[in-house]
Amino acid sequence: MPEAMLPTEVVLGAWVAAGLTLFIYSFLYKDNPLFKLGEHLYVGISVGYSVVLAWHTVFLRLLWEPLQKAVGEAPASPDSYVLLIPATLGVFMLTRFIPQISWLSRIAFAFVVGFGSGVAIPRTISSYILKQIEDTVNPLLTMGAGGLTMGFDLAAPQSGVNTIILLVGVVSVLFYFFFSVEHTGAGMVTARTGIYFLMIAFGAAFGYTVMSRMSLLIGRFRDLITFAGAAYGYATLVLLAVTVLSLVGWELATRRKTGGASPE
Amino acid sequence: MIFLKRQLPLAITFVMGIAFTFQYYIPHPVSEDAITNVSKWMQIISGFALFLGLASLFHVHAVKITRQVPGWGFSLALYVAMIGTIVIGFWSHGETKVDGGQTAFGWLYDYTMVPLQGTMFSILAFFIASAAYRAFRARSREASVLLVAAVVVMMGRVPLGQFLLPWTWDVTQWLLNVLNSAVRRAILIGVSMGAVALSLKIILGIERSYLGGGRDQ
Amino acid sequence: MKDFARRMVGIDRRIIFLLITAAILLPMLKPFGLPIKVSPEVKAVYDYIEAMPERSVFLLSFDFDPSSKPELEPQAVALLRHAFRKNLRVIGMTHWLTGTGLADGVFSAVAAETGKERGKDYAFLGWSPGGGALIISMGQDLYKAFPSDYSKTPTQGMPVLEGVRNLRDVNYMVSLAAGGSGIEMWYVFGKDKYRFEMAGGSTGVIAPGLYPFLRSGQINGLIGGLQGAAEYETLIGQKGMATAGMDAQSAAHFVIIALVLLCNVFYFMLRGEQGRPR
Amino acid sequence: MIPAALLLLLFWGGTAVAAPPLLSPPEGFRVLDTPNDAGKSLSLVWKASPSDSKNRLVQVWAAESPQAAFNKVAEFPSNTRYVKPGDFPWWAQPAGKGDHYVKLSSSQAFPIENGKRYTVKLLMREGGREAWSDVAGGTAAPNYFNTAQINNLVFVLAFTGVLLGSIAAARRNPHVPLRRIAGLDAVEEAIGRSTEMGRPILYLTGAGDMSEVPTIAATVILGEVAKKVAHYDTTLKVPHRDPIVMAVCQEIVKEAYVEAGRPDAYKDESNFFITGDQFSYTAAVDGIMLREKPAANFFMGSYFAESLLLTETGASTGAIQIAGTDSDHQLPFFVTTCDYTLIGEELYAASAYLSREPVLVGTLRGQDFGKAFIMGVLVLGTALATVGVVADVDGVNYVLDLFKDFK
Repeated sequence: MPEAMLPTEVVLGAWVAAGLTLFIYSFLYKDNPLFKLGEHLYVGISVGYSVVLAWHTVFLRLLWEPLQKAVGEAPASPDSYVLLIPATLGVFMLTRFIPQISWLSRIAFAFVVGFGSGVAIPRTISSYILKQIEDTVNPLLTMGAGGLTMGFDLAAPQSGVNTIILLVGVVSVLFYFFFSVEHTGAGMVTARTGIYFLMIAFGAAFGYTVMSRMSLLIGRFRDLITFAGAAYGYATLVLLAVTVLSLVGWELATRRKTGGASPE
Repeated sequence: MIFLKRQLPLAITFVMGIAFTFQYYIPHPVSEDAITNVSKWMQIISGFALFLGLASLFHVHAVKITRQVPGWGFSLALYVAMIGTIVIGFWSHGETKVDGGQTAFGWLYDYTMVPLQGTMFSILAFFIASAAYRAFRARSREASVLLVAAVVVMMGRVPLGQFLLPWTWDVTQWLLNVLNSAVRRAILIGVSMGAVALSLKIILGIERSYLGGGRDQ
Repeated sequence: MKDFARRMVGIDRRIIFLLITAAILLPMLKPFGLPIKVSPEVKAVYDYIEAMPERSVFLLSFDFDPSSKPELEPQAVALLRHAFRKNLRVIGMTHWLTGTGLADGVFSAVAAETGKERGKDYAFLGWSPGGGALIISMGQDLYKAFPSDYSKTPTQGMPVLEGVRNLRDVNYMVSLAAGGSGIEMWYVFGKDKYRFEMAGGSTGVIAPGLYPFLRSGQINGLIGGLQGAAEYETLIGQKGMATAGMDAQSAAHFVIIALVLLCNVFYFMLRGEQGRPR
Repeated sequence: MIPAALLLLLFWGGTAVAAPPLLSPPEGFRVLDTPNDAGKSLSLVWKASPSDSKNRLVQVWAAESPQAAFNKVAEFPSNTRYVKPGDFPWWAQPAGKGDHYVKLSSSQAFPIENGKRYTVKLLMREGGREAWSDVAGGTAAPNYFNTAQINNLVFVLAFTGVLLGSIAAARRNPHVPLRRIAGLDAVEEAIGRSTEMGRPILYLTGAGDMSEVPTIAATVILGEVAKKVAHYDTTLKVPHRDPIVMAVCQEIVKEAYVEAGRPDAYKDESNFFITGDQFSYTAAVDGIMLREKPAANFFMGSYFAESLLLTETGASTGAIQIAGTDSDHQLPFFVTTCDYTLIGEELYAASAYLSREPVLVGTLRGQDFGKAFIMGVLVLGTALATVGVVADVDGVNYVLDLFKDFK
C-alpha cells in the first residue's frame, strides 16, 4: 500500500483528536484525571468558539456594520440609531450579575419574554392544537366507487381502522393526563388504555434512541480507525497504549496514597 | 424605583405580549413591519444573552482557581483552552477557512471541538447498553409492553433485523406512524395547552418567576 | 443456578462496554453489507427534490452540532449530492452556533466534489442568533436577517440568491435537527406563515416525536437517524458513510437485544426467591 | 354521429372564415381585493362551467388603468384553480364552493399597488376559438384582520377566560378534588427510608431555567419535599446548574423549613451550584451519588441526554429513585430505571396537588377544561365527519371548519 504524504497539520490534528477521544472514553473505566482534563478542555474550547463567533455575528454583522452604514448615510436621521435600542437592552441583560443594578436586566427579560409569549400563543394553537385536531378528525368510512367502505389496511396510515386506533390513542392518553376526576370505573379502563399506548410509544422511542447513540459511537470509531493507519503514524494505537498506561499509573499512585481504596 | 424595578418590567411584558399575540391576526403592512424590526432586535438581544451563560462559567472557575479548591488545575486548563481559542479565533478573524485553506481556528474546531463533543455523547451508547441489561425488566405488564415495542423497533430499524424477521419492518412502520403518532399528538396537545397557559400567565403578570428572585417580587 | 444468575445480574458493567465495542468494531473492519429497505417517509423527500425544476431554491438548515455529526452529516451529504445533481440553488444556514464550522465544511466538501461554485450555485449563510425570531426575520427579509454570508460576502446581489427576497421564495426546505430548535420551530415560525414546502431530517432520539407532524402533512417527509441516511444514499445510488455504518448498527442492536433478553431470563430466575419485586 | 359532426364542422368552419365562433365566455367574472392579506394583490373569481377542460385555456389580461392597454399576465387550463374544500372556512370564502379562484400577486411583470384601480378581463381559448369575458375592475388594499383565523383568536380568548376563571375559583377554594398521583405516595416513603438509614436525599431540578414550566414545577415540589425533610430532620442536597434557579430554590427551601417550624435546621449550603455544562454537571452529580450514597434521588424538571447517566448511577447505589419530567424523549429511560416516574403533565399536577397553590391548581383545572373540550371535539368531530360521508351532506363542515387551521 503506497503511503500518501499527509500535511503535517493533518497528522498533528489526528493525534490530538485521537488523544482527546481516548481521554474521554477512559471515563468508561471510571472517573479519572484524563477524562476530567478532556472534559474541561471541551468546555473551554466550545465557550471560546462561541465567544468568537458571537462577536463576529452579533456585534459586527448585525450591529456594528449596519449601524456604521446607516449613520454614514444619514447621520442626522434618528432612524439610523434605532439599533441602539436592542443593543442597550442586550447590555441591560448582562447586568444580572451586578446586584446593585441587576433590576435593569428585568427590563430586557420582560422585553424578550413578552415577545416570546405573545408570538408563541397563536402559533402554538395553530400548529400544535388546531392542526393536530384537524388531522385526527377524519371520517371512518370512505365513499368509493362501490359505495361506503371502511379501510382495514393497517399498513396504510390513513385507513379507517388506523383512524380509529389513532382516535382511541389520542383520547385515552389525553384522559390519562386529566386530573379532575379519579380514575375509577370506565375512567380506569380509559386511563389504562392510555398507559399502554404511552408505554408502546416509549418503547419505540427507546429503540430509536439506542439506534441514535450507537450511530454516534460508530462515527467516533470510524475516526479512530482512520487515525490508526500508517499515514497518521498509528496515532490511535500509540495513544491507546499511552492512555492505558497512564490509567494504570494513576490507579497505583492513588492506591498507595489512600491505602487501597480507589477514589471516585 | 419600585415602579422601575417591579411594575415597568410587568408592563413591558404585558404590552409586548398583547401586541405580538394580535400581530398574528393582522396582515396589514404596519404589523408586518413591526414584527420584521422587532424580530431583528430579538436576534441582537439573544446574542447578548449568550454571554450571560458565559459570565457564570467565568465566575465559577475563577473562584475555584483563586481559592485553589481540589481540582483547580482543571479549571485552569479550562481557562487556558478558552482564552487560547478566543485569541486564535480573533487572530483568524473568526474564519475557519480562507481561500479554501484551513485557518488555525478551523483546525482547532475540526480536531478538538468536533471529536470532544462527539465523544461525550457517544459514551451514552455504552450506558444505554448497560441500562438495557440491568434495568430493562418485564416487572409489570406495562414494562413488558414497553420492552416488546423497544425490541421490535430495534429489529425493524436495522438491515439485519429486516433480513432475519421481515415483519419487524412493517410492524415498526405501523408502530411509529399510528400508535406512536397518537401518543405524541396527545402529549403535544397537552403540553401546548400548558405552554399557552404559561404564556398567558406571563403576559397577565400572574407568573413572574422568570424575572428571578422570590415569587412575590 | 440461582447463584449463577445472581452473579450474572451483578456483572461488572465494563464487560458490557467491551461487548459493545466489539459489536461495533468488528463489522466496521469486516463489513457484511446487507440490503437497505427504503421507507415511504424518506422516499417522499427524495421524490420531492427529484421533481423540482433546475435552479429551484432549496434551503438546508443544519440545526445540529458536532455531537450529532455521525447521524446527521451523512444525511446532509446525501441531500446535498442530490440537490447539486439536480442543479438546484442551495442555501445553507444553521441555528446552532457550535455547528457552524461543521456545516461549512460539509458544504465545501460536497460542492468541491460536484464542481459547484460558492455564491453562484450555493450560499452558506452561517449562524445567526434568535431561533424563532431569526426565522420570522428571514421570512420578512432575508437580507436583513443575513446581511452577509459566512465568508463575509454581502448577500445582496449574490447570483445564487437572484429573485429570492424572503422565505416565500424558497421552494423546498429541509431542517436537519438534533433537538428543540429545529424542525418544529421551522414549521411554527416559518412554513406555517411563509408557505414553503418542508421536510425534516433528525437524530433517532427526536424522530418518534415528529411523526404527528408527518401524518398531518406539516412536514412532507422525514429522514430518521443513520438508517434514514442510509436509505437516502440507496435512493441516490451513491453509497456513503451511512450505508457503511449500518452493519455495525445491526450488530450493536442485536447485542442490546441479547442483553435485554438475558436480563429478563435472570430476572425470572431470581424472581421466586425475592418474592414479587417492585 | 360522424356525418353530423362533420356537417357541424363544415357549417361552423364555413362561417369561421369570416368571424371566429363564440365560445361561451366565463360567467360571473369579478375582481376583488384579496381578502385577509397585506395588500398588493387582487383576486379573480368566476363561475365554473361544465365544459372546462385541460384543452380550454384561460388567459388573464390586466391593465393598470381603465384607459391603459391590456397585457397578458397569466395562463392556465380552465379546469384548474378552484375554491377547494379546506382552503377557506365557510365564514371567509371569497367565492362559492366550486367556483374558480385565482390570486394575482404583485410581480415585476405586473406590479400591483394599493389604492389603484386595475381592470382585468379573461380570455377563453380552445383550438382556434376565443371568447372574452366582461371587463371587471378592483382595487387592492391591505387588511386589518385575517378573518380566516378568527377561530384561533376565539380559542385564545376562551382559553384565557377559562384559565382566569379557574384561577379565581381556586383562590376561593384551593381544595378542589384532584386525582391521586401514584408516584407521590412514594415521596413520603423515600424520605422516611432516608431518615431510617441516616443517608441524605438528593434532589435535582433539571436542565431548564426559571422560564420553563417543568423547572417551576420542580421548585414547587422541592418546597414540599423540604418541608417533610425538615420535619424528619434529614439532610437535603440540591446541586444546581443555573444560578438563578439556585437562588429561587434557596428561598423556597428556607421558607419550607420556617413553615415546618425548624428554621434552626436550615442550611444555605444544601443548595449549591456546580456548573452550567451538561456533562461536567452530570459527572459531578454521579460523584456525589457514589460517595455519599443518598437513600433517595429525585429527578424533577426537564432533562436531556444526561438522564440515563444519572439514573443508571443512582440505581447502582440502591437508592429509591423518583423522577418527574415532561421531556418526552427521556421518559423511556426514567420509566425503566426509576422506581416511580411522574409522566409529562403529572409533574405539573404533582406540584399543584402538593402545594395547593391557587395559581397552580387553577391552571391545572383550566387545562383540564381545555382537554375535556378537545376530547369532545375529537370524538364528536369524527362522528360528524363520518355522518357527512354516509349521508353525503356538506352541512357538517359548518361545525368541522371551526376546529381547522386556516391561513
